[in-house]
Amino acid sequence: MSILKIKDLVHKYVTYGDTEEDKQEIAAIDHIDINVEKGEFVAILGKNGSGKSSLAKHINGLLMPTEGAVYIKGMDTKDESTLLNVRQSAGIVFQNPDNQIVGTTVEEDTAFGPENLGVEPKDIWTRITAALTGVGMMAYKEASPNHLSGGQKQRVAIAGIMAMEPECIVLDEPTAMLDPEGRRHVLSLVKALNKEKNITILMVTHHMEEVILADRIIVMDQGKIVMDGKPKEIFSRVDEMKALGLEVPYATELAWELKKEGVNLSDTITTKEELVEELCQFV
Amino acid sequence: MKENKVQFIAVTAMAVALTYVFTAFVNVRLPIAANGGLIHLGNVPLFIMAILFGKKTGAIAGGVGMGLFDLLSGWTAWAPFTFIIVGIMGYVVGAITEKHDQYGWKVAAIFAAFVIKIVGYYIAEIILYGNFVAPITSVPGNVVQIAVAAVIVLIVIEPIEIAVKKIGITQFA
Amino acid sequence: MSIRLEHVSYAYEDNSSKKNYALKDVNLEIKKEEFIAVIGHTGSGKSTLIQHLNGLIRPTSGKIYFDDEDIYADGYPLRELRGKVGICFQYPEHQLFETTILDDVCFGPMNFGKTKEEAKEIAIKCLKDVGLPEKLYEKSPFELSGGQKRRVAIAGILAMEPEYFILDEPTAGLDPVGKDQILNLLKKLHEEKKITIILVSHSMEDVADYAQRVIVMNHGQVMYEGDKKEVFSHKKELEAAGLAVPFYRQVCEELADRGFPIQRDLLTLEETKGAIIQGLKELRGK
Amino acid sequence: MLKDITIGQYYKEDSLIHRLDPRVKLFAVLIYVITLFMHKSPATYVMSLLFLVLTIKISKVPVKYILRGLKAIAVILLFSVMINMLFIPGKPVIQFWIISISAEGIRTTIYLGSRLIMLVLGTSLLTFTTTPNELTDGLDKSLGFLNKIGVPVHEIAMMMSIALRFIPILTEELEKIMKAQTARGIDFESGGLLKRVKSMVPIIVPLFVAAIRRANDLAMAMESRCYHGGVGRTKLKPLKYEKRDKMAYIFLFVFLAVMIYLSFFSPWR
Ligand SMILES: Nc1ncnc2c1ncn2[C@@H]1O[C@H](COP(=O)(O)OP(=O)(O)OP(=O)(O)O)[C@@H](O)[C@H]1O
Ligand SMILES: Nc1ncnc2c1ncn2[C@@H]1O[C@H](COP(=O)(O)OP(=O)(O)OP(=O)(O)O)[C@@H](O)[C@H]1O
Ligand SMILES: [Mg+2]
Ligand SMILES: [Mg+2]
Repeated sequence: MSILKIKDLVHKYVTYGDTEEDKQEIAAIDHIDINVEKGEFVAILGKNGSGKSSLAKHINGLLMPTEGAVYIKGMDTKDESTLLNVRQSAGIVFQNPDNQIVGTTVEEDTAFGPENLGVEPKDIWTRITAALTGVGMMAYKEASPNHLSGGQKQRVAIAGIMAMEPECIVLDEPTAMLDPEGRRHVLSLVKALNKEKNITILMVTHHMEEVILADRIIVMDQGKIVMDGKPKEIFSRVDEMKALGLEVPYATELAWELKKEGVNLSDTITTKEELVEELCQFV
Repeated sequence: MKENKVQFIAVTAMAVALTYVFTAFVNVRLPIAANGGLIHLGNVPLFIMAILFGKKTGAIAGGVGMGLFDLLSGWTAWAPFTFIIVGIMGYVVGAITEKHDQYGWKVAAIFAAFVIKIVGYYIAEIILYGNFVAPITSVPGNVVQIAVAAVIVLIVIEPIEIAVKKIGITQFA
Repeated sequence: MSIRLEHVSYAYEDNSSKKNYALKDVNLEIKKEEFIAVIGHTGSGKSTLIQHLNGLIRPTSGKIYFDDEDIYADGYPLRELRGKVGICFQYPEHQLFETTILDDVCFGPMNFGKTKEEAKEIAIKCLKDVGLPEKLYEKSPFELSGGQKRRVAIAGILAMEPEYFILDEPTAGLDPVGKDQILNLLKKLHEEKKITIILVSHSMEDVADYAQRVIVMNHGQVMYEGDKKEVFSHKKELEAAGLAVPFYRQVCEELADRGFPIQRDLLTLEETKGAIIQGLKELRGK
Repeated sequence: MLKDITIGQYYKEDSLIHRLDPRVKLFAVLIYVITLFMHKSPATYVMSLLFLVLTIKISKVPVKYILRGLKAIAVILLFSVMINMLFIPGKPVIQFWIISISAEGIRTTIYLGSRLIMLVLGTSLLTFTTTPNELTDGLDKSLGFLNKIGVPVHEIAMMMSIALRFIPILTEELEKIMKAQTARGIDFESGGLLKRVKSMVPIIVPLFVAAIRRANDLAMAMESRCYHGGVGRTKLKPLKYEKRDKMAYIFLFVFLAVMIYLSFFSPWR
């Protein structure tokens, strides 16, 4: 079943210079088509300014298409009457955990979404218990967010989305401001939500190691989709990735360098284990 | 527009927080007096946010921000007066600068706020202290406070306005 | 010529007035012209440590010497020290404030007594060093992209012409290209201008690529300190301290474990690549 | 650390007063202040004092904590006392040199002075026993009627609670910016007033720009979590009157009645 359908989407920002006439239009998204099935884990890559965040905001109805349309479960994001439904079905998590936590305690923040949806107080409690248990932050439910580490705060932000019981979560560089440990925690949580709760995930990131396990990778450049496929397939196109100003996982890079020197390795190496395995066949 | 309402709430909330922070924690030590030379800068965010975002934000930033400080810090009895007086100050600064862009009007707006503060607190303290003379003691403090805030605001307002314009956040329609 | 810490401890004051040591008995010497990396788990005290190096925070106990002079002796010119030891904090672009990029970079040197003209000259030089296109100099710093802002902020510290340049996670939040540009800039500053670099980083691979010496912090104490090859040989201990060894070293270890003829202590892509090819030749020879 | 700053002066304790609904406490403060300003006779003072002592006792907040609040107004209190004593005309009781103090002067001084003291102590008890969040909730609910005259009460309450969340964050950010600019050689501590004021520029500009950026992010996060104003919104912990709250209301009305009687009708007025 298709959960997200983007049809010929264009988004133009208007920017003003020092004078009113000095007006410029930037096409941040330039004729994009995407179809995402329920339960998929999609990673979105692309260098700075390629339009990833703009795309993410469209999925949540935070931006409105200049041209084309975005459908969540068949609902057009342009339709005012179903906008809350769209936002409930497709939650978004941003980069800076501090700027998306509204409540002064963890449980209050988790309750914010359900409160806005008009959920009865006793149902809110069951929802936040489920959400906080899900992200492993139940023990901190009465804590102030200011006393949490970055990774913990980001997990609270995810719990806030989970409490709205969405079917799809968009994460815009959720690990960019975290340290390695916080990053590991958030990533394993996102993977678990995808595998265990069958939540569709769209994750924007700059870290190639984080997306090896995605079902699918979409690469954006200058507002267009330039690659779309399985990680193994995308990462096998090392030259193209480099030309786009991106990297590939360490193992892929090493394998690629070795192949250039004439070592006979397969194209689809992405992890350390695969690399070691193949090299050891020569022993 | 609907979008703007949430943005208004967020920006104004941040203005309230800034006013609180500057009232509670940001002080300038005056080089003149050894003892009572410490003044808070709570008026700075109030003026800046009123100039940037208009009268409603100004009124709430001032009234709620400084009122909240009074309410929570043992000046509870002053809180309702602060809410009204500083609220009006923010409103007036915002209202004047919304209409007129020129620098001179900013000065005038802050001067108006200055008068409101002095007169307002004088009246409030007559009610609180029950006489006409004791409230005069707080006048010099208020004068210096606003004067210092005014100087700071008039220096920083231009770079902030430019920055805010460049990052693309402007007044709510 | 060095910065030396002797028995430095530091406790943040807590609401409960309980002493909370962020640094415990740290002894270190940072010599001129080194390229040092500081690594450690979150909250291990890295940021606290570097703020001691230019007198931004004063140790609860212990001494800090700059060129063998106690920086907390009476009359020591702390402000001058801050000109010699520049610190670039995390997300330095959040501190930009002037209306033009050039003015912002001039701010540091002018605080240290340079005239406007002198400051401008230095600023232009530094902006060139960080590779910012000249047509941007008169623009507002708020118009730039994240990576460009980061470079302006770095230029702002460089313009104080520091002898020691400390950077707290300078690549956080940048894309791969932006990250490489910043790290290569540091390398260039170190090699060409002989500036001592002290880099705080969470990326073991970057540390392995760029640094010479590594300081490992663990719960406020120096856990290891020395040549990077030596430090990264403590795989188990580092992992227990919430760190890791660089990817390439992991590959080498696993290959070696499985009988592939390769050294275990290689750290970078280049080294590893060469060694694997060498190893394959050996294997073919047999 | 700075992000640990306590906002306000809430004193954590488990007392009847702490557990009362914030609306009741706000109402109590209102009644208390009104009655303070009705004072005419010693009897009313004794009643107010009794009320104050009783609530302090029940609240379990240490008296020395509460008295600390007086320090702030000590100067003004002293000054006010002096002015009243010296300038209120009447039959002099004490007289030396050019100073004469009248009986009326002494009487008024005692009245006004004690009224100010009781005002400060009583109202600050509210913040000792109520967390900032409860206060926000209470104000939201009890000032709801202001909606009718166009005051956006719900929005203001939302802003207050967001502000409470961001005060520590902005404080920490302020500290960071100050450190970073210190590292670039700025000097806050010396020079004339203008120089000190100028040294605030590199602090204030980045702080405000950052705050406005945060506000933008926050607005987006709120919208994406379906925030659309107060209409149709439920609360995780809706304020609900308990039996103790009702008892407290009754008690307050009785107190008010007694005070009105003492002030206007009793033989000792
Ligand atoms: N509010 C805005 N107003 C004007 N232009 C904008 C705005 N937001 C983004 N843009 C422009 O649109 C383009 C795409 O931006 P977007 O933020 O979507 O990129 P991104 O891929 O998320 O980049 P990053 O990796 O830096 O997050 C950029 O050129 C950017 O400058
Ligand atoms: N301003 C402060 N007040 C109180 N405690 C602090 C403060 N800053 C840091 N700490 C504490 O001191 C310890 C060391 O913190 P520090 O910031 O130096 O660690 P770090 O290694 O830089 O961590 P990170 O990798 O997250 O940046 C931590 O336990 C931290 O909680
Ligand atoms: Mg983005
Ligand atoms: Mg740190």
